[in-house]
Parts: sequence; structure tokens; C-alpha cells
Amino acid sequence: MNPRTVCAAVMCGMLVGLLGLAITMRPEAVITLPERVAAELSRSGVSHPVTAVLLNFRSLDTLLEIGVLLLAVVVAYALRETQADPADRMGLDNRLLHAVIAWLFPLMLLVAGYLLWAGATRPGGAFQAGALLAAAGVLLRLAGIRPSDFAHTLGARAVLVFGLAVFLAVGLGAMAVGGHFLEYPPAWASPFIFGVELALMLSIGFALFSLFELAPPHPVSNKGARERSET
Amino acid sequence: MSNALLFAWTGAALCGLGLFGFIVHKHLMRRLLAFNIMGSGCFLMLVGLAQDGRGPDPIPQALVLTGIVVAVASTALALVIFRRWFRLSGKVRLPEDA
Amino acid sequence: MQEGLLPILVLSTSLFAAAVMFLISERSAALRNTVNLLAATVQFLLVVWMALRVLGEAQYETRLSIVAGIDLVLRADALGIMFVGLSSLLWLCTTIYAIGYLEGSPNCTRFFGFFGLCVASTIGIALAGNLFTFLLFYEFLTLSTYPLVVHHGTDKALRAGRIYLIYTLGGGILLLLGVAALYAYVGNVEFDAGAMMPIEDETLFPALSWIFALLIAGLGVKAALVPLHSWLPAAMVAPAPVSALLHAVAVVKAGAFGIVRVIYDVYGITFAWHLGLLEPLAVLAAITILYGSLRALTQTDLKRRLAFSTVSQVSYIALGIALFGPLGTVGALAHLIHQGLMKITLFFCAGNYAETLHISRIDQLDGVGRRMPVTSAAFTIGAFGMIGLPPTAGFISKWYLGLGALDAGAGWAVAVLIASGLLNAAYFLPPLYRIWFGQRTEPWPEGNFPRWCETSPWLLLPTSITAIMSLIAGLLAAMPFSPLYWADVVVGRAYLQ
Amino acid sequence: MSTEALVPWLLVVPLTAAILTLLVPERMRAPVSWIACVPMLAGAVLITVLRTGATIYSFSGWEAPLGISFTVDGLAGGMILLTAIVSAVCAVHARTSLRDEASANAWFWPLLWFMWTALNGVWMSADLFNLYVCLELLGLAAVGLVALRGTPEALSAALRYLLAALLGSLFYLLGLALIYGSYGALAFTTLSGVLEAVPTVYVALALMAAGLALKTALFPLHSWLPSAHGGALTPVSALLSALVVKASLYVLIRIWLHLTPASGSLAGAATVLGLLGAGAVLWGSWMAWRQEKLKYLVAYSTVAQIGYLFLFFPLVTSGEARASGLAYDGFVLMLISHALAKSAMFLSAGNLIFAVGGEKVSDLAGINRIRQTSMVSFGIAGVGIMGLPPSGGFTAKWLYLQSALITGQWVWIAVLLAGSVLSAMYIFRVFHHAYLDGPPQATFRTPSIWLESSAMFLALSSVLIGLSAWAPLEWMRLPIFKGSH
Repeated sequence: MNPRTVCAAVMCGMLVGLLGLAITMRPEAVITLPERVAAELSRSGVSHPVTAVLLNFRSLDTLLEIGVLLLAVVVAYALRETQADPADRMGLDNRLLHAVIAWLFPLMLLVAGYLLWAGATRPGGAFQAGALLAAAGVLLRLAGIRPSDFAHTLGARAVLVFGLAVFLAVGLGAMAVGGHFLEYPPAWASPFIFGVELALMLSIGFALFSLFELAPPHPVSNKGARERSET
Repeated sequence: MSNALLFAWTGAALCGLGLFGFIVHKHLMRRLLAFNIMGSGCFLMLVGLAQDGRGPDPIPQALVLTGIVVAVASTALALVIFRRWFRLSGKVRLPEDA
Repeated sequence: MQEGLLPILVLSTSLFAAAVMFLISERSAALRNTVNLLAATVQFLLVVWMALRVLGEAQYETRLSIVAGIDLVLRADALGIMFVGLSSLLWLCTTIYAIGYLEGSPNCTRFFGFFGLCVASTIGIALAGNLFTFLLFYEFLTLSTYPLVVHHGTDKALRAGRIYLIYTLGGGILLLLGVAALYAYVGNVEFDAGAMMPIEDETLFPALSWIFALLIAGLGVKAALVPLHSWLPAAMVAPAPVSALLHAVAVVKAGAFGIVRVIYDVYGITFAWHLGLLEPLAVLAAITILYGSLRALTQTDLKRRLAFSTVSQVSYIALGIALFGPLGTVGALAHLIHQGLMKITLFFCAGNYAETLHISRIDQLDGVGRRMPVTSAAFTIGAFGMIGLPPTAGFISKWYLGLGALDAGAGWAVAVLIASGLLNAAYFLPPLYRIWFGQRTEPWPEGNFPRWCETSPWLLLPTSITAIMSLIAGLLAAMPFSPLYWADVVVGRAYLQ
Repeated sequence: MSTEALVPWLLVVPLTAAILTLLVPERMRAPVSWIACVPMLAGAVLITVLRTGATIYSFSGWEAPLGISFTVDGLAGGMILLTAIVSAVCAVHARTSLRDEASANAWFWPLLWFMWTALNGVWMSADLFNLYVCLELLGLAAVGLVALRGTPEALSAALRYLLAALLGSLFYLLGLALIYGSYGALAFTTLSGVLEAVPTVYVALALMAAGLALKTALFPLHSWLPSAHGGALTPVSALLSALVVKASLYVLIRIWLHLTPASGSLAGAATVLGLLGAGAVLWGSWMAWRQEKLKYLVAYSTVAQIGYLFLFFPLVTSGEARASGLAYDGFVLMLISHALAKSAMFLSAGNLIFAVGGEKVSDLAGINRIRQTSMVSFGIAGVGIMGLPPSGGFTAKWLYLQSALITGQWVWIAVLLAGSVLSAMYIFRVFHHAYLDGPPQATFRTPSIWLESSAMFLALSSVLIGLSAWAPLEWMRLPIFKGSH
């Protein structure tokens, strides 16, 4: 038995042990936060508490989270430029796939829209909708329908930063009318939030899709193939 | 045991599992998967522990949503770099693990 | 001008020269030399002015707060002035010498840059107003001299540099620990003449004793007290002006000066004596004196012999201080200056021999007196001074040291002084005999010097100046402004309080 | 004017700059960034000068614990200023030094701005989960910057770094889950003083500490650092060593100061951290001494210096108020002066490598034939790293020594002194090679004035900070340590 496994086993055991100890011996404290959320929900502009937390109470987290996603795409761009991409193995010209996409694609767009809209009242929201958009894009890409060299245009980068930009703009707008950063006036809260979510959906969708697009699978060198087979 | 607590325990188990895989595996893809398992464990703990005997709590759910996006971004970044590394070196492990 | 700034001004003259050196290119030699000479002259004049004012009880002090309770203090007191005067004067001489010595050799700007930094740190050490400031410049001196020691970049030089670093940085660590401990236990430690450490409770005494040991060990490295002296002979590979400055003022004297500061201005001589810290130091100094002289006897290389002679001579200062009494102190302080003048003369001469006739070993000195009379005369003056023959400066300081020893009832110290005097004679007279009475058969190598001059005038001028001064310092010892006079002033002020 | 209004701009400006640098054509990205540096510097200076007491800013207008609040106290303000200075200088350096690296030159800038955003967030955020997001943003930006070079070495280093960072964040997240699960709050203001000395809390704190130590590359979890910092592009190395590793340590300090249970002693944990720090000092210096490549030497020296920073924990828990105050001052000064000196050192190392055209320490032979500026700035920075006077490193070490002497903790004194000897060993090894004369046919390029002046500026400031240490220490002192002076 090699030391690495032993070490892994020990660490795993310790972690689980500690967590178990922590879970079982948890102190009972008075929790008020959920009530606070419920109390302020009416002023948050949406009726779904999770969305309220995400896009109003703790909207800064969401703002930075979009930054994280954008960051990943930026790195993908940077690395793509250091190595030119040969023709990849995607775009299998498959009749059936094309037919399915013809049915699925509009449906996916529709569902994405619905999810976005539903976010205000029940589970759903920008990320789920964006993920669906990205999936639709991936389907197209797999079917060989590639958006030419869109990836390298200013337009692509604009779509990527659109969500973050709108989010920032809304936050600054709130400051302009005398509030704190991202502090929506209660009357305007719901349109603001919806606008932000719309922008976020587009950017998230395109970001996820570009991540797929920018690191495509390629026919690998035999060396690599061998290693892959042995692990 | 409330089912929320069951989530917490499952989360703890997943964390242990993920950590084990993360350490024991050398193939970068496996390590990445292990990381994601561990991440799911964390999220389960976060939600389960907070809701044990207190009813639903939107805050941890929102946190987990944010956490998922972050985890997705990190995984995607890792995959991007991993692909480039694989194409340059033809290796699927870090040099010291080869 | 607000006079508190004068110490800063003195310090910054050499810093300025150094800064310029690091900016100008290797080719602009004329600019380099002018800047250095100018800075050195200005600094010397400033120091003279400052000295006159200090004699009139003027107080110069500059404070710069670093952190709460820790100040950077530059203060010009009588003792500091002595050392500043020595270093600025010798900086001027050595700069002239170095210009001649390094003519046409590479990396001159780098050399002069670090040379200026080295002088600046010496000035800082001299003017330091508290132990922290002293420590600051003391460590900085180590850093700025290393590049000078390894200047040639040969393996030998780099090895010497490594030895130098190991010793001095090691000493620096001890000193740092000692100073930090002193600040932690006693608080801010200002230098103040004739101070008496304000400690009543006996419980601190053991701590103070080992702190004293740490401080002396840290300073002893640079002062080359046995057994911490080995770096000094090794550092001989440095260019002649560097060795000259290292031995006469910069490094070795910084250590000795530090010991004086610690005993007089930090612990207070009476308190140190009360703690019984002086006898061990005196014994150590005596051992160093004899050991250095004995090792010097066996050296065949001229510069190495001079180096060991330094090891022995510098300990006179420590000895004089450790002999609890005013006369010994006067001798010690006077020796601080005298030895500087004499030793730099000797090193200049050694440098002249090496540069002009490629003489490095003693057995090559036969008959050089006829080829280079001026240099040889200077060498003779320096050597007589080292031996302590009247009327040279060396005689004066040794005389006072002897009186101090008798005064303190330490007969053994007198014996040590006499013994070392004999040893000095034993290792200086043979080379002198070779120089004047030795016969050389083969002709001297030719150098491109003006016919009227035995070597490059750049080299000869400072040599003769320092030689003459070491003579005058002895002849006119009773006159005002002679080193002895200054020593009297310092000790007077110290013992009055 | 109140500093409160400044707080959001410290995030908005860099985010806007990130967006702009993504939109404008590639040759315009550097100029845009330079322009954006100006408001950042101005804001940092203003918030340091104008701040009185702790400034609290709640985003989206919701007070903590419901919303997210930022707290700008002395420590945060100082770090913001430090970040602004170092990043701006690195931007100046990058403008010139990245010219040859086409794609790096284009994409360095947005990454820089995301990193800057994340750093400011970390310094100010007073909310456990928001800190997690900021740390993630920071980590991914840093990984991206490391990968920017695109060489196999850079990519593997980035992967190693990424894996470490991700694992670290998960541990942090676990601790967070436990704390929220027990106390139902994330804001420091709500949590501080509430946490009891119970196993759950200790487990949570231990998990967080472990995760943050991994992100900070505390010995023996440091193995990812040298390749990441040593293999990256020069300005990136400088930023990473100067600022990024400090961020996770900073979070650890915050947790230590705000979230540790009032009852129950931390001496044990502090000793463990201190011992690991000691190990880092010794091992890191030793490894630095053994390195062939100049930048790897500097990177290992970072490992060692991180060790010094961790000595803060045992010194501050000594129980003696004055000693704790000195320890905190020493820590702050060590942090600042290391940031300045180490970035200066990396930039100078980059210039030297550019000058001699080789990455090895031994390639420096003959460097004395060209202008000495880069060598001198490396030397000045080296003085700070060795902790010799006159430098911030020396003053910081002095404060540490005072603190340790007052409480008679001789172990840490020994570590401090041994550390300075070891660091002298590897720094002077570089000088040693610089004094040798190289092969006569070797050709050297003199770095441009921009490269040299940026390195020199940081080096000189690392000296000045030591000679006027009282000013930053006054600004950055926290209320809990106020009484001790």
C-alpha cells in the first residue's frame, strides 16, 4: 500500500471525524436571519427569498461571482492566443442531430426565458437560464453550426461583459439617486432586478458557451493517448 | 434524525470521499472530479446544517447558488488550462506525479 | 542655517558623492574625481567648523523618530568629533590616494560609490547619539565595505569577502541581540558622557552583564579582538586604499570606538567597573596585543604583517579604556587618532611599494630606500610610531597608557605594553634595516612616472601628508587641537560629571 | 468629506477598468490601465489620510447581517494603499517588460484589474462568505496571470497553484458552513464575541486556518509557490509575492482577531502556527540558497518571509499588552516592507535576467559591465529581505525582537536571528556571482529606464518605510492595540 493512499486515507478519516464531531456537538444559538429576510422581502422587489438574497440583500456576492465567471473566459482567451487551434473534432454532420436541434433549440430558448421570468417568484433565475442558453449553444456547436469567428470579435467581448456592465451601471445609478452602491429604490427594485437578470443571463450563457468553445477537443498526440489509456 | 441533518452527514461523507480522491489520484481530470465531489459535499453541509430543525433558510441556498457558479468557473478554468497543458506536453498529470 | 542640521550635512556630503557615483557612467573619470575630492574637502571643512563650535560648548543634535520610543539621533559631542575629524581627514587623503591608485582600472564608479557609503556609515557611527543609531550605521558599514573587499572579483577576494561577512554579520547579530535586549530591559539608551546607568535593582545585574558580553563580542569582531580577528588579515586582498581606510578608521576603529561608547556613555565607567566587567576586557585586550605582535613577527608578506600589527595596536585602545582611570583613557583616545594616522601611512607606503616596484614581500625591500626615499621616510616614521619611539605620536599615547596602568595599579599592563613595544621593534626594525641598508643587485622595474617623482604624485602626496601629521601629532602634543588635547577635553568632560 | 463615499469606488473603478480593458483594442489596454491607476492611487491615499476610526459601508443599503458590510479600519486602509502603490508600479513595469509577449501583453491588463478588485474586496470585506468570493476571484486571477506565459512550465505551475487554491477554499467553505450552521450569521460584526469555546467552533476555525494556510503557502504546504511565483512573468511574480499571498494571511489574521472565542486560550494554536512559520523560515531560506535560477531563489525567499509573518501569532498571544502591541506593529511593518522589497527584488531580478539573457544566478557573472542600477536596486531590496539596516525589514525585526524579549520567548528570538543569517547566505550568493567577471564574448542589454526606475522606486521606498516607520504604524494600528502604546 503506497504512502500516498495511506496519507489520503488518514486525511479523509480526520476530516470526516472532525466534521462529525462538529455536527454532533453543535451549539444551539438563536437564529434570526431567516425572519429578517422574510420581514424585508416585501421591500426587496421580488417575492422569491433566494432571488431576493442573491440580487438584492447580498447582490455584491453575485456581482463578484459574475466577475469570477468572466475571469475564466478571459484566461481561456489568453491561452487560446498563445496556441493557434487546428481544426477540432466537433461539428459532426449528423442528420438526426440537426433534426433534433431544429425542434429543441427554440424550445430551449423559450424555457430559458421562462426560467428567467420565474426567478422573481419561484426557483429559477439568471444562472439557470444562462446555463440553458449555453447548452443550446453547445448543441449548435456540436452539430457543426459554429458562429464563424465570432469569438474573436469585439461583439463577443461586449456580450461577455454586458452583464457585469449593466450590474455596475445599475449600482451606480442607485448611488446617483442618493443611495448606497446597488441600493435599489424600493419602487424601482423589481424592474432593476429584472433588467440585471436579463443581462446576466445573456452574459452567463455566452460565457459558459465560450468556455466550451475556447478549449475544444482535438485529435491528440499518440503519446498523450497512451498516457490517457494507462490511467 | 431530521432529513436536513441527513444532508449534512451526507455532505461530510462526500467531503471525505472527495478529499481522498483529490489526494490519491494523479490524473488531473480525476482530481478535478474529486474537487467537485468535495464541493458538493460542502454545499450539502451548508444547506443541511443551517436548516436542521429551523425550517428552510433562503440565505444558505443563495450562498450555494453563488458557490456553484464559482465552482463551475473554477472547474472550467482548470479544464481550459488542463487542455492547453495536455496539448503542449501530452501529459495528463503534473510533472511531479508522472 | 539652523545648526542642528550640521551633522546631517556632514553625513550627506559623502552620501551625495556615493549617490552620484551610482548614476554616472564608468567613462566620466574627471567628473568622478572632482565630485569625490569636492565632497571630501567640503566635509572636512564642515567638520573643522563643527569641531571649533563644539569646543565652545555648542550642541548639535538631529532627531528623527522611527517608531514610538526609537529615535535616530545624530549628535556631535567631543568624542564623536574626534572620530569624525579623523575619518573625514583620512577620507580626503584616501580619496586622493585612490584616484592615483585606481587610475585606468575597471569598476571605478562602483568602487567610489561604496567608498562614499563606507565613509558615510563611519561618520554615522561617530555621530550616533544613541545605541540604536550606532547599531544602524554599524551594520550599514558591514554592507558597504563588503563590495570594497571583493572589489577585484578574484576567487581570493571573494573568499576573503565571505570570511569578512561571516565574521561581521555574526558580530552584527550578537550586537543586535545585545542592543535589543538593552532596550527591552532598560529602555531607550542615549549616549551621554560620563553616564551612570540608572539601575538600582540588583536582579537586573546578571542580565546587564551578559548583555555587556554580547555587545563587546559584537564590537570585538570589527575591533579584531582575539579570537575574532581572523577576517582582518584575510581582508588584505582588498585594494590598498581600502585596506588603509579599513585599518585606520572605518571598520577596526568603529569597533574600538563602539567599545569606548558602550563603556563610557552607556554603562558608565564606574558602573561597568562595579559590575566587574572591565578586568576580563583588559585581559582580553592584553592577550590580543601580545598575540597580534607575535603573529606579526612570523609574517613575510608586508601587508599581512601590517594587518597583524593592527590587531595588536587597536587593542591598546580597549586596554586603555578597561584600565579604570582618566590617564589610561586619555592614552586610549589619543591612540585612536595616532594609530589611525600612523597605520594609514604604513599602508599607503605598502601600496606605493606594490604599485611602483611590485614589492609585496619583506625580503624584496632591500635597498628600496634609495629608489623611493620619500615613501621610505614615511614608512620609517610610521614604524617608529608603532614601536613608540619619541617624538612620534605613538610614543605619546603609549606613555599615557603606561601612566594610566600605573595609576590604576595594574603593573602587569605596563609589562604588556613594554613587551609589545619590544615585539613591535622586533617586527618593524628588520624591514627598516632592509629598506635603508639592504643591497639590491638587479635594477628596479620601470614605471611611467614623472622623472622628478619616485612614484605617481597622487600616491606620494597623501602618504607624506599623513606621515608629517603623525609626526606633528607627537611633537606638538601639548598644543591645542592636538589629538591629545582633544582626548583631554573628552575625558575632562566625562569625569567632571 | 467622509471616507464612506470612497469605499464603493475602490471596487467600481477596477471593475470598470477590467471591462474597458476587455473592450478597447489591444494596444490601448496598457494606456487605459495607466489612466485608471490614477484614481485608484488617489482613492487609496484619500482613504488613508481622511479616515478617522473605522469606516463601515453596507452594500445595497442593507446593514449586516442581512446585507454585506465593508469595514475600513487602519489595517485595511494601509493594505489598500500598499496594493495601489505596488500594483501601479508593476503596471509601469509591465507596460515595457511585456512588449515581447504578444498575448500576455493583451490579456495581462484585465486580469490585473480583476486581481486589484479582489484584493480591495479582501482588505475591506467584513463578511465570511463575501470574503470567500473575493478570495476565489483573487485566486483565479492569480492562476490566470501565472498561466499567461503559456509555456508548459507555466501551465503546470498554474494547475498546481489552482488545485492548491481550490482545495484551500473548500476547507474555508467547510468552516464557514459549520459557523453558519451553528450561529446563523456571516458578518464579523454579528459573530465577534458570540462564538463560544466549543468543539464545533474550534473545528471550524481549524478548517479555515488550514485552508488559508494552504493558500498562503505556509510551510509545509508551500510546494506550489516556487514554480508559480518563480515561473511567471516578472511583473506577475512581483504582484503575487507582494500582495496575493498576503491576502489569505490577512483573512486569517482577521478571523484570529475577530472570531476567536473570548473564553479559552489560543496559545496552543499560536504555537503551532509559530513553529510552522519557523520551519518556513529555515526551510525556505535553505532552499533559496540551493536554487539555480534567480527568480526561483527569490520565490523561495518568499516562502521564508511568510514564515516571519506567522511568528506574529505566538508573539501576539503572549498575554502582555505591550508585547502584543509590538508584535502587531512588527507584523504590519514586516508585511509592508516585504511587499515593497520583494516586488522590487522580482522586478530587479527580471531586469537582470533581461540584461544577461539567462535565468541562472551564475549567468550574472560580468553584469558589472553595464549600468549598475538594477544590481543596486536588487541589493537595496536584498538589504530589506535580510533585515539589515537601514530598511523596513530591520525595523520590523527589531519590533519582533522587542516583543519577544519582553515576554522572554527565546525560541522565536533564535528563529529571527537564524533567519537573518540564512537570508544573508542566499542574498550574498547573488552578489558573489555578480562580482565575478563573465566570459569576454558575452553581450549584455541595458534595461530601459522604465524597468529600472520602477524597480528602484520600490526598493527605495522599502528603505524609507523603515526610517519613517511610525507613520504607517500610526495609521494602521487597530483599536485593540491602541492601549499598548
